[in-house]
Order: sequence, then C-alpha cells, then structure tokens
Amino acid sequence: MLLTLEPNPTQIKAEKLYQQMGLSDEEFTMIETILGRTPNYTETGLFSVMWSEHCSYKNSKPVLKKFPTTGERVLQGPGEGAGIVDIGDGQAVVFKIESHNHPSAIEPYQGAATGVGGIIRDVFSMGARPIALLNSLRFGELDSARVRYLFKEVVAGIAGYGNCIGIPTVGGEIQFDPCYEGNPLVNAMCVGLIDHNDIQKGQAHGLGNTVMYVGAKTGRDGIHGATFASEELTEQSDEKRPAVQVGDPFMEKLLLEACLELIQSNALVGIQDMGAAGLTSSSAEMASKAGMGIEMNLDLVPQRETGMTAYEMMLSESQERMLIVVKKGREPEIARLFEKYDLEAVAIGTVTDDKNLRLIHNGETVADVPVDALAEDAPVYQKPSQEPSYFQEFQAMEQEIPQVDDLKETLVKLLSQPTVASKEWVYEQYDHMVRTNTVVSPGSDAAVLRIRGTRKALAMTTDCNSRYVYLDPETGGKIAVAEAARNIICSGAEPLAITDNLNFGNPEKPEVFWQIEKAADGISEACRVLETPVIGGNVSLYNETSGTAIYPTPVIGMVGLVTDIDHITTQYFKNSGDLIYLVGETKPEFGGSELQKLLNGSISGKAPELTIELEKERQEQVLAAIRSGLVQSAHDLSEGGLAVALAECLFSSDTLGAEVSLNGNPVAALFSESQSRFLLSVKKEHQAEFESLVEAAFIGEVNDSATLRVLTNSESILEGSINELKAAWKGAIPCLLNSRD
Amino acid sequence: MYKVKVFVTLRESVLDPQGKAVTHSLNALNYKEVTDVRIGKYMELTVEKSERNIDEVINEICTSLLANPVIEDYRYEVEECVAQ
Amino acid sequence: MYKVKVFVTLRESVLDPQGKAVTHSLNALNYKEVTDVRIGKYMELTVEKSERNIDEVINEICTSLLANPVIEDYRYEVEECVAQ
Amino acid sequence: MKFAVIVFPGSNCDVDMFHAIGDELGEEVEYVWHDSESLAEYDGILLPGGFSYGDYLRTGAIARFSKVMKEVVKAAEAGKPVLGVCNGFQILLEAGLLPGAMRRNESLSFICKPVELEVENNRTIFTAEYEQGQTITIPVAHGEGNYYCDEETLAQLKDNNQIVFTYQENPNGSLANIAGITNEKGNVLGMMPHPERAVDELLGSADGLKLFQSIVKTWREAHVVNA
Ligand SMILES: Nc1ncnc2c1ncn2[C@@H]1O[C@H](COP(=O)(O)OP(=O)(O)O)[C@@H](O)[C@H]1O
Ligand SMILES: [Mg+2]
Repeated sequence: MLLTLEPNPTQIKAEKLYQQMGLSDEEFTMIETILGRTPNYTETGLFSVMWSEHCSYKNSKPVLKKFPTTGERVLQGPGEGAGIVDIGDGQAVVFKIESHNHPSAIEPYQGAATGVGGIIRDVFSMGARPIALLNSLRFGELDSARVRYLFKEVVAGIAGYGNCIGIPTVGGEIQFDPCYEGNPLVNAMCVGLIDHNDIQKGQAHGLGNTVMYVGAKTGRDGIHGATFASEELTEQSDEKRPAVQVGDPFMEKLLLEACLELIQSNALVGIQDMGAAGLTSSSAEMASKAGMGIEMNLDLVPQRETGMTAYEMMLSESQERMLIVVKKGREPEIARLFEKYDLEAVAIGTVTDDKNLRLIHNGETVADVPVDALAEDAPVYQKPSQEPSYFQEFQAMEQEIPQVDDLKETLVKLLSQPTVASKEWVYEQYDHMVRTNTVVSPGSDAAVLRIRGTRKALAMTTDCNSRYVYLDPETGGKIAVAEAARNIICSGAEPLAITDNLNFGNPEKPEVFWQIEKAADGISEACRVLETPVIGGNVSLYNETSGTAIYPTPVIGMVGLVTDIDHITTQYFKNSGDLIYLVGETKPEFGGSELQKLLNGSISGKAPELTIELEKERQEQVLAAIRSGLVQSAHDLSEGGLAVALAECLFSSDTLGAEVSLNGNPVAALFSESQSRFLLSVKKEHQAEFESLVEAAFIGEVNDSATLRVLTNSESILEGSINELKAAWKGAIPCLLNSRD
Repeated sequence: MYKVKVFVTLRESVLDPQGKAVTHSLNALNYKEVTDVRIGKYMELTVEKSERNIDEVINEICTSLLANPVIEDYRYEVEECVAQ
Repeated sequence: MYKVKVFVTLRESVLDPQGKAVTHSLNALNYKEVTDVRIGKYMELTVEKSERNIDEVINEICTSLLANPVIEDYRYEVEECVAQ
Repeated sequence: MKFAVIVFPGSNCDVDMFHAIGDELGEEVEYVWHDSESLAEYDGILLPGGFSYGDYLRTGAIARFSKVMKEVVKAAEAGKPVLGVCNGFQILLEAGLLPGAMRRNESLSFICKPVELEVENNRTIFTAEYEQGQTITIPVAHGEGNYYCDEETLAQLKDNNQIVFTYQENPNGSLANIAGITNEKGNVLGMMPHPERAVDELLGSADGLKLFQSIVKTWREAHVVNA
C-alpha cells in the first residue's frame, strides 16, 4: 500500500500549496486568523471547497441580493436544497435548476447524467416527490464532429439517468452557437410535489442527535469538483480526471424511495444531499444553519476504496449519498427502513453545541474548524465592473430591415436552423410520460403535468435567448423571464416563480462582471413586475475556453399553476375555420434574431425592446381569455418571429393550413423578433367575446389546405406546403447528425 | 489482415454500478465466493493492412472513440491472420 | 483466489447494431481499414477458493446470469493468484 | 378480480399500472414486493416497466432471480393471466416464460413516443375486446425493445398465433415487427408498448384500457359465471 504523506501546515504555508486548491493569499491569511493557527492539509481542503465560487457564491452574492425572493406563495426561498411555492390545498411545488457544464465538457454522458442525479437529490432532500425534469442546453455548431459527439452524449446521459430513475423529462431548450463550442452548457431542472407538512430542512438540530450517512459508498471520485467548476476550462482540464463521476441512477431510485419513506418518520431531524463538496458542505451547512456543531468519525464512513485519507473522504463528490440527522436512539429503526431498499444507513457522528466541525480519523482529530467560517462567513467580493466597448457600439446601430429575396426559402432555412428546428430527435430519447401525468408533452410552449386527485396542473419551462443577453444584458435578462412567463401563459397557467441558472464567463474580468450585474438587474425587474419571485438557482461562472467567454446565459426555469385542467392549452391550431389573432405590435427588430444570424453568420445591434408592464398586461389578457374558454391554441412568438410561429402551430396535423394577411414591410412582419407577442386561434362563435377581452389583431383563418399562405395587400407573398415546411423543420437535426458520421 | 481485441475497462477509482449490481446478485444467488465483478467492454475489430502502423492506428482509435480516457482505460491484443 | 476474465459476445448470427455503428463512425473518421467491429462485454471476477471446482462455478454463473444463451456466447480465462 | 403489481427494485411504471387498474379499470390491485413468497391470493399478475436492478448487465437479467419470480412461474403454470410490460416483458424473456431475447434498439437510442399497433390476434384473454386487425395507439418507452428469436421459434410463434401485437412502423428493429407475444398456452403476454399509459384521453389515448378489460371479462366468464 502506497502511503502518501500529506504536507504539514508549515509546508502548506511556505510553499503556498493552498493556491493549487484555489485559495488566494488573503483567503489563507483569513483562515489563519479564524483558526488562530495555520490549518493542516485536511482543513485547508475544507476551506478551499467551501470557499469556492460554486459553494460560497463569493463573487455572485452581491448580485444575487438584487433578486426579489419573497411573495405570498413562497414557502421557501433561496438557501435550502430547492425553493418551495404554495399551490393551495396544502400542496406545494418544489423546484430548482443546476448546472453541470464543466464535467459535461470532458465526459458528456456521465457529466450530464450526474447533473440530473444531483438536481433530483436537491428536490427530494426537501421531502418532495420529484415529478418532472427539464433541461437547458447550449452547444457549438453541429458541423463540428466534437460538438456532435458532445450533443449526442449529453442527450443520452440526461436520458440515461432520468429514464432509469423514472422521472419524466418533459421539456427544455437548446441553442447552438459557436461561442459554446469548447464550453457547452448543461443545466438540469427538477420539479417536485409536496404536502406542506412534509417539508424538510437541512438542519442539524438537537445536541447529541445522530448524524447518519446513507447511500452509495465514498470513493475518490470528483475530488475538487466544486473547485473545478469554479475555474476556466483549459488544455489541462482533461487531466483533472477524477473530477468526473459515474452516476448510478438505480442507486438513486432506491435512495429516493427510501428517503420519501423516511420523511414520514418523526425520528428524522434534518436531511441534506451531498452535492458539490460532498460530506464537507452537507455537514458544515446543516450544522451552521442550526447553530450547532458536528463531530464525525471518518473511520465509520462507508468507503468504496481502501486507504482513503480524511482529505479525500471529505472532498469526495461520489454521487447518490445523503446525510441525515436523526433523534438519538432511533438509529436502528432508521437502519431497518433503509435495509428494505438494500441500502445501508450508518451512524458516523453526533450533533454538538460548540459550532465546530470536528473530524476524527484513525483515532486522531484531523480537523476542527468553526462551521460558520466554512458556510456563512465565506468571503464575499465586490468585483470591479466595466461596460464592454461592444455595448455602446451595438446600441448606436440603427434597426435595419435585412434584405430578403425569397420569403418562402428564407422560412424554410429558418425552420432548418438547429436552434429553431424540431427537437424531437432529443425528446424522443427522454421518457416524458412515465408516472402518467404528462398532459402536454415536449413540443408545445411549456410542458403540463396534471396533479392526480385534483383539477390542478403544473406548467413548466426553461428559457433564455442568450443572443439578446449578449447584445444587451439588462434587456436580455428581462426578456428571458418574460419569455418563460409567456410560455407558461400560453399553456393556460399562471406564472408562480422562477429558478435561475446564471451561466457566465470569468467574473474576474470587469466586462463579464458587468454582464452579470446587468442581467441580474433585468431579471429582477421582470420578476418584480411579473410577480414571479426567484426561489432558488445556481451560478456557473468561468465558462470560457482559451480566454473567450460564452454569451452570458442566465437560464430561467419557471413553473406555473393551471387552476383547472380544462384551461390546458397547446400551441397547435385545432380546427379549420378558427380565427387567427396576433397580440402585440411588430417593430423592425432584428438584433440577435435568427434571421440576422442566418444572413450574416453573426449577431449585432440592439436587442428587441421590452416594456415589462405592457408584457404583464398582455399576459393577463391572454390568460383571462384562455380561462374563459375562448382560446383554441396559444403560442408565443420567439426565434424566427411570426412566420416560424405560424408554421409551428400547423405541425401537429397533416391537413390543416392557414391563410393570413399582414401589413407593413413583409420581412419585418414575418421575421422580426419583437417581444410581448402571442399567436392565438379562436372559434368563430367566440369572436365578439374574445375581441372584447383581448387587444388583438385579426390576421387570418385556419383552413384545411395543408398550406401556409401569407398575403400583403391581397397579394400572396409566401406560400408553402405544410409537408415541405415540416420536413425541413423535423429533418434538420437528424440530418446534421447523420449525414456526417 | 488483423484481428484486434480491445478491452475497455472503467478506471480503478471509478464507480462501476453494473459490476456492483452483478456482484450483489451473485452473492444473493449464493455464489458467496465471488467478491468482486468489474464490467467493461470487449470489442473485436477486423482491420485490413494499410501503410500505417497497426499499433498507432489502434491507439488512435481507442483514445478518440472506443474509450474516454477521463474514466476508462483500455488495452488491446493484435493477432495477424490471413484473410479468408 | 482467482481472477476470472469472462468474455460475452453476441452470437455470430445475431446482428450487432452497436458494432455496426462503431464501424460506420470509424470509417467516417477515415479509418477505412477497419472493416468490422463486434462489441461484447468483458468482465473481471474476483473469486475466492471454495470446495467447488472453479470451472463448474464459472460455467454456472455464465449460463445463468452473465450471458443469455439465446443470443450470446461466452468464454473465460481463469488465473490463480495469491491474495494480497 | 384482484391484481398484483410486482415491484422490483428499480421498477418505475408500477405506480402507473396500479392507477390504471385501480382508478381507470376499477378493479382491486395491490403492490407486491419482489421478495414476496406467495401470489396465491391474486387472480392476475402484472410485471410493470422500469429499470429493475438498473437493467445493469442485461435488461431483466437480475430481476428474474427475485424470489417472487418462482411464484410468477407457478401462477403462469396454473393458467393465471400474467402480463409483462416493457421491463416486465424483458424479465419474462429472461425467465424463459416467453421465448426469444431483447437486443438494443437499432437506433441505439431510447425511444419514447406513441406508436400504432395492429392487433394480430384478438382471440386471447388479453385482446378479446379488440377487433381482429384493429389499429390502436399505445406509447413505447424503451432502449432495448428489439425482439429477437431464431427462425424455428418465429415459425412456432406464427403457427400458434402467439404474435399478438405488431408495430405498423417498426420503431426499434424488432424481428417481424413484433411488439407483443404470448406463451403457447396464451396466458402469459409480454409486450414492449405500455397499455397502462393509454388509459385516459387526457394523456392522449385510452386504447390500452381494452386490454385490461379483456383480462377482466375473460376471467369473469371463467370464474364468476360458472361459480
Ligand atoms: N433539451 C430539451 N429537452 C426536452 N424538450 C425540449 C428540449 N429542447 C426543446 N424541447 C422542447 O421543444 C419545444 C420547443 O422548444 P423551444 O423552441 O425552445 O420553444 P420556445 O421557443 O417556445 O421556448 C418545447 O416543448 C421544449 O420543451
Ligand atoms: Mg414558446
């Protein structure tokens, strides 16, 4: 057996070994002050992971403070495993989003799979039954073999984990852009359902209570994963190998069922999953939140490998593990409960009242540090911020209407852009029906799941058009929230709250930090006006390769409440003869649009404008009309504008067609990406009532021509058979994937 | 022509959920003598002779496609044989 | 103690879609010399000595669990080694 | 009629099966844990979908050694209706209650979508309520549904009318478009599509309900009427 000698405190300080763990000189000095001595190797490790951006939010905290986090329905805001929102009848919805970008860049299948596994644990650690998964993905362009590999494997990994554990993956979004080539984004969201009285907290209360470890054994995997997530990807990233773990969805299924049985037991005091920084963060945070301490004997930790050091055990990110605190004396019944699921629950420590995390290994105290210093008192930095020069350049640009010769050809091309094209190839790999509650499957604006035994349903979506955010972070941030809300509204639901995933570049660059601040301002404003508080989220910084940052990508995950399943609405036109209405004005806005990208290969100019109060007013009108039973279909306008939206409304049938008449410049009318617009269809007999409720322009009718026809001044300017449009839209992604390898 | 046998295994320190499940099941079936199972991939490649050195080709293929060095190791055996 | 290596392969007559896909991508990556790939499983078992004959045990395990005789063949190699 | 839904570690369509029987069909149903030692009190045995034991090694390979499988074999021998859906089908194959084996889907990807099936044989206890040749829509959700058997077995399946459902458009490469088969006696059915997911129009189709109704009807005819 090889014995690795750990450096002693003197060496750590003299040789600045802490720097390799991601701690700065000042931070190391702070630690010395806190402890009143130089930390040993294990202790340095504890601080390094807990003070990493991933765990401490040390760079993003000042920004996150801006978010509105409270509301009448909010039962749990940011701070616990996941946020919770009341949905009436003693029920609540629990949800959170989380990134696994860096692991997915080097081992896409397992990186994505364990990302899904992690977010599920966050939700069931609150005591909730996970009912749905969503994701938000960003890749480079599909003409690169590496990107195709990443794309296929990430999708397979998400499917592999979600399908096996039996939680339906019901929605998501994918954008392709060169800026993500070396640094794909993989964000996973989980939604759960809970009864108010089952809500759990990750807190280690009660002096003398027992700390138990449940789930998979600890191995050397993922050591320093949290630190890894807080660094830029470099050529050497491949060598940080142990930072990627292999997921075991089967183990997690057992753990999930066992934990949901456990929360019914009054022996349970607190429960938290072991996510980033594993045993360290779960124990320190549970103790800190309860104002207590924890002492653990690491010899008792179930281990998969031999000869693990305290440092390795504490920093391991082995998956599918939970830490629980149970009432003293009740350990045997807890162990029996887990045994039924073939799992071991092992007592490894006790709750103390000295507010310290004390670790014993081989009979010696190997670490003794204040829990608050690890958890709450991590340093916070106000990073310098500076407006990048590109911003004023873009702002100064005039809105120009691009030159388009063939409108139909352009529509066909837009429909075949992978960002716009059908994502069927992706979501057919996800079991989106298991648990038989999925009323609206992937493909429409938001997914909708019924709540068994009630008339209620939940709508959910993830959204972010990062091109707008890049051009104008504040407006782009607002749009991301507004678009998510629009998707929720179109499904017949009332937006409840959001979770956000702030994917940005290196915050130490003032221009990147400026993007973070501005985007957060935009998100905050939109959330305030739309009354959708931020109940949780995740920050993923350092998304850069070779010094180039990704587009700022603050992904919004939103959940809405359908008060009666009769209100559930999809985007698809239903009947020939229905009237088509457009809500909202169309301005010539092409900055960051799909058309601009298609024609120029790059984006520039101003992002589309958004007046959030106006957005709110329209959303309320549309929802009111839906709830009054006046709306056959509702779709929001996003990438590709009205033309793409019209086509999408027709793709669920082989026979329906539409004829619409538009005013003004045809290119703007068809392809502009002006915000706050909806496309609705209404039965003829509801015309008067609908028009009295909603300010909308009548633009045409659904017919059974299986053709999309657009007229201006009674002249046909675009005519395409649904078959042809659908083939372009459906075939684009499979075709890009298959033709080349 | 070559017959190449490639063995791809998970790195020692990486969790092997399949192997764990099989070990567990064998023990439950009363094969208590089986204390560990690790499961990997076994591939048989038929490769024509080309100008390139066979080891070079196989190593390239293994690192680029057949195994992901982040979590897997590989080894291989080359056997030269006459085409039928 | 024994280290047993078990190779499970699809029967010749059964189409191997995974092998076909890998052959295809290797060819697309310009490894035209690779004409065929078959993909199977490679398992390493650690088995303690017991009263029972090791071959008997392994054959039993293989036919009952590790391979499905309807579509798969198996072979194995036993290596005796001293426990550490 | 009283149904058992067998729960293996890793089963995940057990809840759906339970609701389909209890809520939509309105018959008595209970979960039965994989280590149960008797199925005597149940009239129909349902093996749900999911990933028993993670589907590690091969789908269904480990689950078929569960204690309860001895009882499932007994129930099958006693002529009770035994239905295996998806992973349940895979387990029945591994256990030898049905002939053949499953391979990975030809696309090598998991596939989840509604598919159209043709009822090839409506003279079974599982399909009596369908028309012969009827087209029904039922979702599939699997990574390994690519059915295989040798030619001799296929000929037998055909001769005995054991092929009960076929795909109208083959989603996985399955031999002879096979979506579901019975044993020789006709009381054990394995199928990849999920009838328990097609019992409510709200979720897209209720075509699966007739399958369960067939089981109940034939059972009533044999037990209640004669009694
Ligand atoms: N990664 C994904 N996973 C699951 N479903 C997806 C994914 N990407 C897109 N979808 C589904 O495809 C549909 C269209 O997505 P998108 O074009 O992003 O819609 P929108 O612009 O209305 O937000 C949605 O139903 C969405 O849930
Ligand atoms: Mg939409």
